[in-house]
Amino acid sequence: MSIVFSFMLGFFAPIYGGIFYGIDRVLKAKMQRRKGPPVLQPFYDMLKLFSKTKFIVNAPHTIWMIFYFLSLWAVVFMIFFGGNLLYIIFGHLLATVFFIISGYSVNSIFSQLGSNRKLLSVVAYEPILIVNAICIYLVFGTFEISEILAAPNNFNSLVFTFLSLLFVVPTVLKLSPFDASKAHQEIVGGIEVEFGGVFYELVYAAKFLEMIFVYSFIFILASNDYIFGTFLVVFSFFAVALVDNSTARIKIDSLLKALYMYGFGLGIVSIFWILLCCI
Amino acid sequence: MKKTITIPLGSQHISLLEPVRFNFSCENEKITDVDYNVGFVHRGIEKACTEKFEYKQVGYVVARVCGLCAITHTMAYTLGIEHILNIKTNKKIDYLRILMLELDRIHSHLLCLAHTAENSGFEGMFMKIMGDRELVMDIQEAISGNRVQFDFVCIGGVNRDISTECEKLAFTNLALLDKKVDDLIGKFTSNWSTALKYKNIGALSYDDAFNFNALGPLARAAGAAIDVRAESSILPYKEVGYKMILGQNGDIYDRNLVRLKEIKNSILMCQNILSGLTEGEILVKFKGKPNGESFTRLEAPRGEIFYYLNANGTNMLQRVRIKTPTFSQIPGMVEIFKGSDYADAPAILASFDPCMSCTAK
Amino acid sequence: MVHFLIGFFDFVLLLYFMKVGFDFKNIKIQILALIQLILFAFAELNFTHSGSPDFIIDELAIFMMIIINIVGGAIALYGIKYMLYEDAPKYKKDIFLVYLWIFLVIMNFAVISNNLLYFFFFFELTTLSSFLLIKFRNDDISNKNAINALLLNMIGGLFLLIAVCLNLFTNHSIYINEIIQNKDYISAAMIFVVFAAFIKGAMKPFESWLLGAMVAPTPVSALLHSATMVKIAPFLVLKFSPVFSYEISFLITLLGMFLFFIFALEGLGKNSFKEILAYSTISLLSLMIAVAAIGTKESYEIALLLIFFHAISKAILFMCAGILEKLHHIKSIDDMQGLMSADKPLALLILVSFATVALPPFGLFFAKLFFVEYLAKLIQTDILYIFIILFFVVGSSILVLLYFKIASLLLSTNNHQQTPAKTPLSFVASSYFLFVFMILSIIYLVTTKSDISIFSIIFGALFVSLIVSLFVFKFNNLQKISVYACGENTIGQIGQFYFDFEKYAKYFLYVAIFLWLVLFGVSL
Amino acid sequence: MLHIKRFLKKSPWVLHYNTGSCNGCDIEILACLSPRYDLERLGVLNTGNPKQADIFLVTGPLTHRCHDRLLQLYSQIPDPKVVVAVGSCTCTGGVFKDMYNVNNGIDSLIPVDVYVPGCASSPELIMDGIVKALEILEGK
Repeated sequence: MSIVFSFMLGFFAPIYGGIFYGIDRVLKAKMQRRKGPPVLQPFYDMLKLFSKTKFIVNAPHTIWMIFYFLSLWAVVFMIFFGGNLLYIIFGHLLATVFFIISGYSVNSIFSQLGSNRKLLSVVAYEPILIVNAICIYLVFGTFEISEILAAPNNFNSLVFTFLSLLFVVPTVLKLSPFDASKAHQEIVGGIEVEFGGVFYELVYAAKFLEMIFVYSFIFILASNDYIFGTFLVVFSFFAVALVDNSTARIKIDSLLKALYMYGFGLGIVSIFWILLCCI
Repeated sequence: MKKTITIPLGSQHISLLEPVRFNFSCENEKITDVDYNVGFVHRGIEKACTEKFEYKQVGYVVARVCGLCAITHTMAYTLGIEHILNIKTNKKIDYLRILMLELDRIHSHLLCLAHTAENSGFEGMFMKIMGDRELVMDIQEAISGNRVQFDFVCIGGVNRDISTECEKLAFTNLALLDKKVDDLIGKFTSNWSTALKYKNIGALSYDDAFNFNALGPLARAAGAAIDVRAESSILPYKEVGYKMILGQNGDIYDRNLVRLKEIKNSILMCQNILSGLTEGEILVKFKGKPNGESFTRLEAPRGEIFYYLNANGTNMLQRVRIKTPTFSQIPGMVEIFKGSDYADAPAILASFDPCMSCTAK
Repeated sequence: MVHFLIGFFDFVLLLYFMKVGFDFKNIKIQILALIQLILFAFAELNFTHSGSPDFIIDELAIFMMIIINIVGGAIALYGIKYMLYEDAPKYKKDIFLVYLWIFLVIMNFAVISNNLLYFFFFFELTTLSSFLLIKFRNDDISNKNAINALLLNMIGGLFLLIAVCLNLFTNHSIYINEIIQNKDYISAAMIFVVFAAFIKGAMKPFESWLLGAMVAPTPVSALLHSATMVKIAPFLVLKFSPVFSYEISFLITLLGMFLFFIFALEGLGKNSFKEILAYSTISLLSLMIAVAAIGTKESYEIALLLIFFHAISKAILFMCAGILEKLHHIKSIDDMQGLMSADKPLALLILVSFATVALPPFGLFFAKLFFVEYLAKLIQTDILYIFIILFFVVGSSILVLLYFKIASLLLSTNNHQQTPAKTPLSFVASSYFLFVFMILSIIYLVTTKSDISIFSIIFGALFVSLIVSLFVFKFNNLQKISVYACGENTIGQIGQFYFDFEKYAKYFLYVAIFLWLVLFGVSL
Repeated sequence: MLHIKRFLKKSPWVLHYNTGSCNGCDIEILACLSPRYDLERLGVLNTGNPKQADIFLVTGPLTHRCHDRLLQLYSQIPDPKVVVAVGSCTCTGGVFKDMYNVNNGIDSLIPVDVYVPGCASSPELIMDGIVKALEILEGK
């Protein structure tokens, strides 16, 4: 991939991330036997938010959030420039911490509860991501995405990694059943609650970037077989949407338990699988 | 470092349909104390019933106490005033009234289930139930002309007769709904995440059900056989196939199942009524002004509804007293909230099917 | 001559410990001092000079000296300002400062000693100075904790002495440079040295002395936790790690990693700011020991990075804790609410220091990052390291949780509206100095490792612009509206989650003791 | 230059508040979200959060206690915003008119843009009202 192409991919990430999100919404509506919004609905929402009055609760709250968006975007750039997987994970962690701090910096109970829950869910999914990155390293011998994408396909060894990542996807994207940190019906969106107007826009666009972040993890599992990678992403996209539609939200402690038992457990199984069966 | 957090729920909150304010004192997210305020919807209906409206109008006013059990309110009032006026209604009127009551119960229960699902973060289920609910709404609209506030019952009878097309529509829709409810029962019992969210959550024990005056599906889910339909013979429920449904644990899961099974029972009753309807008058003529007092009990979707009427021979009533089921359920609700997680609170609240406009009037 | 002096002073020191035991009527200390006296006499009698020098200034020693003198020096300077706020007579304050400097000198000598007997002497001297410093306030709790520290550290001293005697008894050298060149070195003797290191490093079940040390004035904690004392533990393990057998190295790593996880978990349940910092210190110390014990070239570098950046970060954090205590009268984290509005620079400093312990693009983070990369390499050849990975990744996440749980309190402006206060520059000057020092070291690190440069430039730039914008942008032109509180005007109590791991502490202890015993058994 | 205001119409987010209604209209609003009516195809989301809302759906005759809350919520919605009064009692007080605890409709307190009649308003009416509100929103 040329540098320009990577740059374009990264720069327009919020755009096609939005299409991704729009498809997600339509898909969900179809599963609920509804017509659903147009595919371009996320852009309508974003453009609408531009024309709303700008208001804030306090300045730091907004600044932390802006930097959350910027760091997340930087992480997405790093993905497209074929950066190191571990740096990407930790960069994402940094971005998430900015977001959490933003939630804490405002005097609102729902925002604070959202931050608390988000922090716990980070504790739940961060180890899984790292363990899976190690699995990827064990198979391809490198953390560099550009090198992984050039390596021959070895998906057989990464089956359990894939399954384990399937637990991470809904947690990062705050989808049911692992959406306790957003929990619209309990804490009114958690950290998002205090943003409005153009600033909510960034939170909204960050959702698209988060989607790109997690799905790119799944994509690289297929290494140089891009078609298979796309298939994996589409498959997990459907699977996650299906699960999202057919489960209730579980509590944050059940989330921790479930992620550690199944997600983390599968990560460990994956390491054993790779080391004992595949090498 | 036990630190108390207070989390407000209401008066405006996405998980609430009506303004009601709970203030949970929590440790972590474990609720230790609840402060509640239910009086946001107080409009002064009881007062208006004796000062603003004549007794013939009151039936339509009390329907606006609550949109969900509107027909039950009108029904209870009408039965009371008919008792004072000494009006005897015929079988057909009774049957039609039961039909509407049960249809109302079906849609109210379905709404409650949908709301519980929505509040526990189960959007797919919410949409599914709301979609199925439209089947009942169609029947109601076809029979009464309105979807929610039907004003179907009037003093001395009912306002509309049921046409053959309506009957046909009702039969097909009810049969379809019956299948869908079976499907829902399967979904509610076999889903992993709903089991986490509903089983042993918000449980009201058999003893507590009595201690806290639980009524309706709430009590029946706890195993307490409390149902006005079984106790009172003011409407011929036994003839149309009424069956008491009881649960065991009194948790959200049981409440959902009791509601679902009651829907099945109600569907059965409606089908029985529709197939056994006879020709006849739908309105009994009556004369005179009410003088005297009456007590009426009736089973609303949420439990027993109670009307006390006092008339003194004029067009205006002297006293209308309404006691609604949610009112007596609040202490039990508060008790259940204590010790459960805040994350469960919206679901518990929805599973109680509270009706604040009933409570505050 | 030097040897005679050191031997003489060592006797005096042990006799002084004996006297302390008598003063405080602590029979355990008396017994320990007595045993040490006997063993020391035995060692002195059997000791013969070999050709090796008594003091060697090698790379590791220079590295340690840089930390001790720069970080320790900054803390000692900070101590001058701190003591102005302390409620004590003038002469005591002066003595305190002198203790601090002496402590640093002792540490300098300890890291360059090559003779284990000399090392034992300086080891005991650090014990003494920490004892005196903890005892400084002279109230009941200080005395109690000081005695506890003395007792536990003397057990460490005893272990060290046993190691020396074992060496002498089997006619082995007690010169460190000879030991680490000798591959058939008996591991039982070495394991005692390691145990001594563990006790100095406050490993479970001996963590109570370090936790108790926070009753002393804060510069003491800062010194103990960052530059001196506890750093002896990873230092010793680093020194000896080249001769560890595979089993021992793995077991120490496992123990360290397990404790890393456990201490992070236990810290979550604590309430006092200094206590939380203390838990995070011993947690990270366990990590350092674990990394150091692997004993390869990579792990050596990672351990050095950990030691270096941890010392700076912890020093800054403890100095901030001291300022909080003296200026804002805050000890418990619950009182920290609203600090952001009361004293923005200080709150931001604390926040950024937390970031330096856990987040990119700061030094400790890079150490952890390299460690993950290294573990991924290790696990290919040895599947047992999977346990290390598990504890490490979970423990790191929990540490992030721990830090940002506190950060939440800094930011929320709820119940305690604090009166705005401005920290005098002279009070935070040392912190700023260390901070600049750390930034410079990170820049140096980044320039030597090209593969992390882009990454750290991006995130460094983000960080800098974030801090700048927090100070610059006020958004005064935008409309401000109240927070969403369900349509009500009142806002309830706000707080964070708390965690209670007290009930599991027992089991953690059992596992830790079990691992110690296994370690001991394997070494035999 | 893109006419950004055009998109106000495409993505109306709804905040619903009940100021003392009988629930009839509220459950019809819920029904609007259900598969048969599916308001989301117009881009409607029920946000439940005033800060992200464009359309304020109010039901109920405005009891005295809901007074302050209504104002508070209204003030938290960023401009441009549209208020839709759903149901007869919200428009005028309806059957509750002149009861002692009632303020006879929300237009006594906040400006109302669209009045949706009916007791209870049917979902079709509510959707009509929202579509009407969208046109007003575009013009604001």
